[in-house]
Amino acid sequence: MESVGSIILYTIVCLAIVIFSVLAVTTRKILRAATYLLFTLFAAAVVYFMLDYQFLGAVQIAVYAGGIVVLFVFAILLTSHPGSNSERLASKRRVLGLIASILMLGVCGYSLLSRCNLFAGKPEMEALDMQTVGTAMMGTGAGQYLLPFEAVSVLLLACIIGGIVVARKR
Amino acid sequence: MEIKAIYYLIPSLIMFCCGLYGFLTRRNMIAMLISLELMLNAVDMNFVIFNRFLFPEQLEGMMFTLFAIAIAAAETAVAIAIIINVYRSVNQVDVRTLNQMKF
Amino acid sequence: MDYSQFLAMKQEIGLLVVFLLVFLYDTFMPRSTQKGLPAFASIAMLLLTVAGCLGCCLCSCSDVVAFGGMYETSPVISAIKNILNIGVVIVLIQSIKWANGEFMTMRRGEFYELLLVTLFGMYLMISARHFLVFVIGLESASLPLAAMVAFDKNRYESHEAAVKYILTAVFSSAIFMMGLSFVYALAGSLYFENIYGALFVSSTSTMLVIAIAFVIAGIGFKLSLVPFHLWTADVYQGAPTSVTSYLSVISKGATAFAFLVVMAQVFGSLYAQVWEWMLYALIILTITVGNLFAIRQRNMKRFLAFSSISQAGYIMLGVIAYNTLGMAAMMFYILVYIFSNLGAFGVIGAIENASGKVSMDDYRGLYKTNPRLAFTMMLAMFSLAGIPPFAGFFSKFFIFTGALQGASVAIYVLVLIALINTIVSLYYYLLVVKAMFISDDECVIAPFRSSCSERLGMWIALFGIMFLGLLSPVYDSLIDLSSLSSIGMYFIR
Amino acid sequence: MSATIPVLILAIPLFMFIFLGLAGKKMSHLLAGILGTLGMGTVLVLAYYTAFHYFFSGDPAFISEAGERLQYIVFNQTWLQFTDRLVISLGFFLDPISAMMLVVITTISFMVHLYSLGYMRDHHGVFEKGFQRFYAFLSLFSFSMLGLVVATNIFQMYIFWELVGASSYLLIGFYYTKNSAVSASKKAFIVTRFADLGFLIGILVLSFYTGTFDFTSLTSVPVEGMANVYHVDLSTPNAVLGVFQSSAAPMFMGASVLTWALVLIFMGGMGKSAMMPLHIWLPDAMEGPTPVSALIHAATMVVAGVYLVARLFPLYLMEETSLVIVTVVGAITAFYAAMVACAQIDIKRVLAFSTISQIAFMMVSLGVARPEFHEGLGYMASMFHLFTHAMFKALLFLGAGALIHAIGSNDYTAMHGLRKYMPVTHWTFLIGCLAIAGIIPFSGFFSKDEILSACGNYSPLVYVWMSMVAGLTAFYMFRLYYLIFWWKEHKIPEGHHAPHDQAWTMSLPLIILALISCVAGFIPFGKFVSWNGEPYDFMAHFDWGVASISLLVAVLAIILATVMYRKENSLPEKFKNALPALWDWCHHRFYWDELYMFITHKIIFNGICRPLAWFDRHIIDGTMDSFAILTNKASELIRPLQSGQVQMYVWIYIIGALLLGGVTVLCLI
Amino acid sequence: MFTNILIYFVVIPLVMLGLLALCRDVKQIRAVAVVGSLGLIGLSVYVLLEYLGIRAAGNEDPMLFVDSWSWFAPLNIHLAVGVDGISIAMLLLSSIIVFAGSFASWTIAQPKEFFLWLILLSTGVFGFFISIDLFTMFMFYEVALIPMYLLIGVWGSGNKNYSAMKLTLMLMGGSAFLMLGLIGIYYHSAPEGAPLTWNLLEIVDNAAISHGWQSFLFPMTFVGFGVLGAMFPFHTWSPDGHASAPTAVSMLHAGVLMKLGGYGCFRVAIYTMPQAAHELSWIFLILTGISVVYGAFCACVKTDLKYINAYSSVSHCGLVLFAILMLNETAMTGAIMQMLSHGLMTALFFALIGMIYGRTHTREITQMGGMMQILPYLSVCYVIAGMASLGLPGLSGFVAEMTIFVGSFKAGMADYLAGDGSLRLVFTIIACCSIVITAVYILRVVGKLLFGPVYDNHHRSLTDATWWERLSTATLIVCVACIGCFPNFFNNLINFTFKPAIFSVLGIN
Repeated sequence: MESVGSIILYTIVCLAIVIFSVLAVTTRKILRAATYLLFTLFAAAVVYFMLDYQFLGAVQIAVYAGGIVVLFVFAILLTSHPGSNSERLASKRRVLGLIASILMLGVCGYSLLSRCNLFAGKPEMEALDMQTVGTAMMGTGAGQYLLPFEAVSVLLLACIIGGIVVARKR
Repeated sequence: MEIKAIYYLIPSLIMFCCGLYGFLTRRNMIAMLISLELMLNAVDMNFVIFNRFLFPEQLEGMMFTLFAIAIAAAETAVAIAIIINVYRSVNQVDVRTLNQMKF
Repeated sequence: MDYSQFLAMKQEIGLLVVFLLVFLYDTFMPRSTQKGLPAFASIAMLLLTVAGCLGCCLCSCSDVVAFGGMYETSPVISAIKNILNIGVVIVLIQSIKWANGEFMTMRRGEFYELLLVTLFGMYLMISARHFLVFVIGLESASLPLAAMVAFDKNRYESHEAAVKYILTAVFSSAIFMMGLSFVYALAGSLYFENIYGALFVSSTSTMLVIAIAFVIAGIGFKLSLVPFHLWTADVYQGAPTSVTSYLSVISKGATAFAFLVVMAQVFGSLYAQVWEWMLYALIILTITVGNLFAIRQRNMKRFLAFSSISQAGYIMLGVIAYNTLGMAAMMFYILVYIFSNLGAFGVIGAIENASGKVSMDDYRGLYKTNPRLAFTMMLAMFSLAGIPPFAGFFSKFFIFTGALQGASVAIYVLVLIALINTIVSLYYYLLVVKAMFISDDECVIAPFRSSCSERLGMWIALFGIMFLGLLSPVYDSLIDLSSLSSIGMYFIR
Repeated sequence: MSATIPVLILAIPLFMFIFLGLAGKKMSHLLAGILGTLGMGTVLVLAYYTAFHYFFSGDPAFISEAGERLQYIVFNQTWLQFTDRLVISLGFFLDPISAMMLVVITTISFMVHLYSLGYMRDHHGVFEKGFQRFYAFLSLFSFSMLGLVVATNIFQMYIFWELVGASSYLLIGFYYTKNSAVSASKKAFIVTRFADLGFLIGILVLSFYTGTFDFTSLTSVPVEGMANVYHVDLSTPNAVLGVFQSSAAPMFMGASVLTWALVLIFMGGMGKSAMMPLHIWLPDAMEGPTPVSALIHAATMVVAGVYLVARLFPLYLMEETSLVIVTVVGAITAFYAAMVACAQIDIKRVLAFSTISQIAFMMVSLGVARPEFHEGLGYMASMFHLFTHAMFKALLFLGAGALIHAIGSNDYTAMHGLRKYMPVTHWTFLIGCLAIAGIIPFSGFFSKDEILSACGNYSPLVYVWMSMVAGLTAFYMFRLYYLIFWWKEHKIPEGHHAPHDQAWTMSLPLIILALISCVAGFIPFGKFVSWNGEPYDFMAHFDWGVASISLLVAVLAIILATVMYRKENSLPEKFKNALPALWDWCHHRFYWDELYMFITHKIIFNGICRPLAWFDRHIIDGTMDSFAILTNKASELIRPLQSGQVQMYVWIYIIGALLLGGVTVLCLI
Repeated sequence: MFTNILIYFVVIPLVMLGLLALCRDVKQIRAVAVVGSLGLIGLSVYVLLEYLGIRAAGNEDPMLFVDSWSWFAPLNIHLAVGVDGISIAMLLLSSIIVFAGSFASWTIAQPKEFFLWLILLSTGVFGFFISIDLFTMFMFYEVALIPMYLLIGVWGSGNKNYSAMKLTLMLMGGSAFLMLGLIGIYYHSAPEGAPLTWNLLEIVDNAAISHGWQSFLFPMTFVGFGVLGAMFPFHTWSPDGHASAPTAVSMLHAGVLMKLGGYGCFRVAIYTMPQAAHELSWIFLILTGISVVYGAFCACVKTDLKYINAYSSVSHCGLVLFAILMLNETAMTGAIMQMLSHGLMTALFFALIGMIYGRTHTREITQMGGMMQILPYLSVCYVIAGMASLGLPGLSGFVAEMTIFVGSFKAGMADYLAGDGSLRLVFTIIACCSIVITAVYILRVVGKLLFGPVYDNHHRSLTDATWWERLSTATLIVCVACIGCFPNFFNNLINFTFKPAIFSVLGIN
């Protein structure tokens, strides 16, 4: 049995996720879309907090909201003239998009709903401390993630190089 | 009332589908990227929710999300670099004009 | 915390050393010596390949699992990595001329660095026994490639290709990860072994099927299986030729093997029930649609893109075969495909570098002006079409033989469809031969002398085309390796 | 008897063919002609020797103690072995009829060789183009015909049967620059080929049941009085005995299999012997040089059908039906050909139809022969007529050839009144006419009379019918005779030589043949040839009643001809006007050619071949092409998939992935 | 490996290929071609004599000179060679036609490339005939197919692009079915537990292909080879292909390559799967029986010489397959004889047509006439070829056809009397009719083309055959006559294969 507060919080967060997602993809102002994205990401971070993954929520805010959205904003400012980028969708495109997303929603929704163990409540979990996360990140045993950690660093390096090469003027 | 896993999953799925819709319909490439971010974020949420509700004793879902955020950042960076590059070349970011190569 | 486990990753570490060397050369060597970078990178890669092959032959290294089951290496995995290395060496040699071109001056080093990172990503994909590692490998193999596709800044097509590639790639990885999240929900783990164990005992559910479909879609995107293939042609056409050739053989070969590993080690217990039929449909679609599109292409690179799509369908026969014979045949097919396709791309690249022509119409009468190039191209085409005595024939034959081992009538029908499709593919390969040899028109490509590196690359490819099939030890050793490999244990129908 | 001479009989003509064919162009015309003639002369001597030896030596191999003539295989070399028992051999078979045929063939052939030395050159003595080729072909023909008659088995016969067909083709088409000759040769070959199809199937049927091709085995049918004569061990599995007695059972469409086999084999004979309705090639075959007509299309090859039936006569005896068919076909043909012969203008055509009619006589004779009627008189009569006919018909043809050579035309309208200019030809021709008309004492009288006797024994209807034909024969021959040699001669234009008799090379054969025609009737043929080998005195079977009646008919017919045609008068015209339809039909040979043209061109060519060819190009090939076209169309159809719009790509991607999963889910549920 | 005589059938062409690559001028090329093909003739004659010697000594093995070298051990693929009378006959045929073909292409343009491809093609042909391993057999089969594309495409005439492509694709289509059939045979080649094998002899010995699989694999293999054997309705590549091909290629293709089809049908489809052959033969009997008359009828209306011959080939090759399907010793012997005979005489035909075409630049018989007066040598050869084709005794066509008819009739009657229906019988009789139709179209051509008045006065200045043309045609004529005159030699040579109880399973023969 959840506390009323958490249920209210849950409702707000869920509504935020749904509404801002829809708005992010339907608004005709690109900068607004980025803003709605930011809100959605914040809402996701709240969900992480609600599910007791505080570290993850922090990362979400830091990386996504702090990094990626800023990147978007820069990019939008670089590529668009203010006010002129309102766009009118062709209805055919919209129908196609709707078909695909509703189909997706139906298929995935059905498969989620058909799993009865998803109708269980939140089990108890030990509070996740930073030590555990840190050990898991640096360890080499089972359930530990040194290899992905190293690998993702190579990936990030490559993406930096790639980004620079592509973005460089000549 | 108990908040079940599915109550989290459905918004996440809606987010995913919104992303999908946006990706399929937006003309601005950056808007498409925004939609993509929604999709990726929805996947991340899925992992976290599954981890928390079904397998709380381990951290795999959470760790996956952690790395996925990093990957998403990298993707966005490269994609934005490429889009800016295109913008330099053709002076716009409308994806429908990029159809020189077809058939 | 046992950091000695990194020693298990000999090949990855070797590759990173090469990467580092190239990086250092690029950063610290004086500008005058920068032209030596391509050759330097090729030689370094060659050394790595030789070392890898020697290591593979000399040490009877056994299967090693490291990082708590996240990483595995075994003789057969080393072998596929070596095969990829061979391909990369050829690509590097063939691209020397292009990389030394005027406009590459600013990003010569980056090209090699990115290429090596993508190769590293492919290594990870092959060796991964945990989906996180796999995803990182997959992303490492595609994100830098997007940058490489965009390398040719003077050409608009390059930009367009890069955009198409990056957008679809990221989308595809989102779908892939969606599938993974479902798998995770079902199995509670992302370790292959654990998932296999969990799925082995559980019953099939809708979620599982959807998860498998998304996983196949995600990997099928890289393999360019139909209908996940649509980016392929545009990207191949738009990318610089060297990148295209890299994309068409190395990326495809690595992903194919990784696909087999994932399907066997993760979803192995569901072969007959679920994904055999998915793959069945995909193979038919891939081969047929690839062929149908290839028929009407005039741009050589685009043409080879569609040809590579249909070739991917044939490669998948090795997966659907689901036995060691099929696995060995698939590796052999990849090897042969590397040589054949690189033979063709070598010619295309040489001609593009010399004259800028990539249209099949420009190839008319090529035999009269550049007989050797035309001859090389023809042999490559024959090999791709599976004409004996060239290697392609053997690889096709073996992959069909693999697919038919103990097969049901349905698989016979599949193979028959594939075989009938070889006729269509023969048709368009012969169109190229026709243009070069039979057409009476004046050739617009003047006679020219290709550079040493290009010729060396083509010679290596030719050598492979001619002798890979005829010399049986290659195939025999692949069979030995795969029959010993631990993947074989998963082949239960 | 050693095999040397028989081998030489076959080998010399073959060698001459190859030699003249390969080296002919290198030698002079005359040398080639002389070589060919000498070769044939040698064969003539050898064949006479062989026949003489066979008939008169008294060797126990040839004649039994009881005086029955035996079959003797001089040699028999395996040529092609199908199975252990089914073997095609090439051999040399001696029995009364083959010995007789040896004589006939070599005689006529030699005469023709000799005659051609004169005939095949123009009035200035210049040899015709292809003279060497002509002799080569003549040698080939002689070889094939000799091989045919001495065949030890039916397949050897078929082999040489084909070869004579081919040499006939080559010789008819000798003047290959003339379109008419080319089409005539083609026609001859194809018509006989069609008949040979029947022959072949007949052989197949026969050999399937009997398991043998050998004449010895095939003809060792247990007809009363035969087994002991042919000394065949009836216990051998090859013997036809058991087979057909037990296989009388297998029936096919209402007739026994044996009947089918025999009728089909007879079909081959009909083709070669120009029986209705397969006769149409023979009149056209007259496009060949006249000596060729004399040799092939009068004396030798065309009687091969008769010879074939005679050869298998014991088998035919087993099936009454088959003999009746032979009789009916023969009788109809005889009458038809005689009618047509009355209305022809081209003298060679008259002779050709006369030939058809006479061969039909032989056929009828074989058809009516039964052991119970005068010990198979018909068989002997047929062979006798074959012999005499060969002589006098060759004579007539060679005579006609002399006329044509002299005049340069085949039409009697261009001739008239030649008896003054060409006495030798005239007299020999007259002898020929008398012989064919059956005037005593010329040879035709005896042989034809035997035939009519045999017919009379068999059935009065046949007898009357054949007598009528005999009368017609006399009529049309004398019509021809008068039209050529009597009437008023044409004016000789200025500067032209008057027609005259020919060189000795041409006259000599005429005279020799005329002599033979005069005396041949007195040969006691029954002593030599009979259906079962037993000699018999044929005068004992000579029916003077029949003879006198037939003589009377012949004389009446000649008188009629004399009245109508001795001088130019209006009688023929009146007759023609009185019965215009009859004349038209006879003149146009009852429109058989038109019918054939209709069938071959309109039905087979336009009705089958062309539609088939169209079908092949458009339907079959079209289907194959349509695979390609469909592929192209499909390629065109799916082109929009690759629209260049990345969002469409992704849309297809996601729909594909969902379908892949969704359909699998649906299938699993 | 090189101690086995048979391997030299592949080695010699390969050496020729190497030498040709080194040749500098046309004389050297000709020398290599002639010497090489003479060597091949010598080799095949030598093998023939050796073979007869060994057989005379009482050796009863189904194949002689058998040898096998492991190639792809994991799949048990060997390079296995061995010959029996049939293969030797085919080897002889091939070497003779390669020889004649070399002379027929004496003055071809781009000789080096031409001969390279031609010899590559013959490598495939020889390799196919000596192989008894299904894999190598198939490999050589395909090696023989693909050079056709370039040979027709580059050196052909008329609508060559279309024809070359069509021919290649259709033949490859056939080999698609074939490949499936062969792999299927491999997987059922041995009883449960025993090692699988590609070796024909072992497969036959094992007789392990189950009945159900036979009825699936037999049609695959038969159709696969049947396409090359110009079986109705898969024959349409043949007219177009032949019409466009250069002389030597037509010769080699009709003379040898189409024989691969018949040979394969027997050696692979029927030899390994007799039961299915027995049961399913009726389908193919109908098809091949139709081929026989259909081809002949079509040939009657064509006016292009090469088309006429191509359709005639359809008819004759149909007869080959037809006879093979009779599953009876005599008919099958006849089929092989027909292969020999058709190979030689069609090669002769195509050689002559090429030579005439080279002079008149037309192949329309309506555009020509009276060639006998202008080109007597070629015309006489043409008549001889025609006579051989329509089955004149003394030439090869006759013996082959007669053997076939006797055998088929026997099979047909046996069926009929046993109450198994009259299909075989009816089709035998229909096939017999082809001898008449053949006569019609052959004589039509001979009459129009060679005889009659000269059609085009420009043709009067043409010159008759040169020495190399004479040599080429004379070789073929002598061979045609040899078979026609001494058939029993060939009969015995071929027959031996059918003697051992291959079909004892069925109680046939």
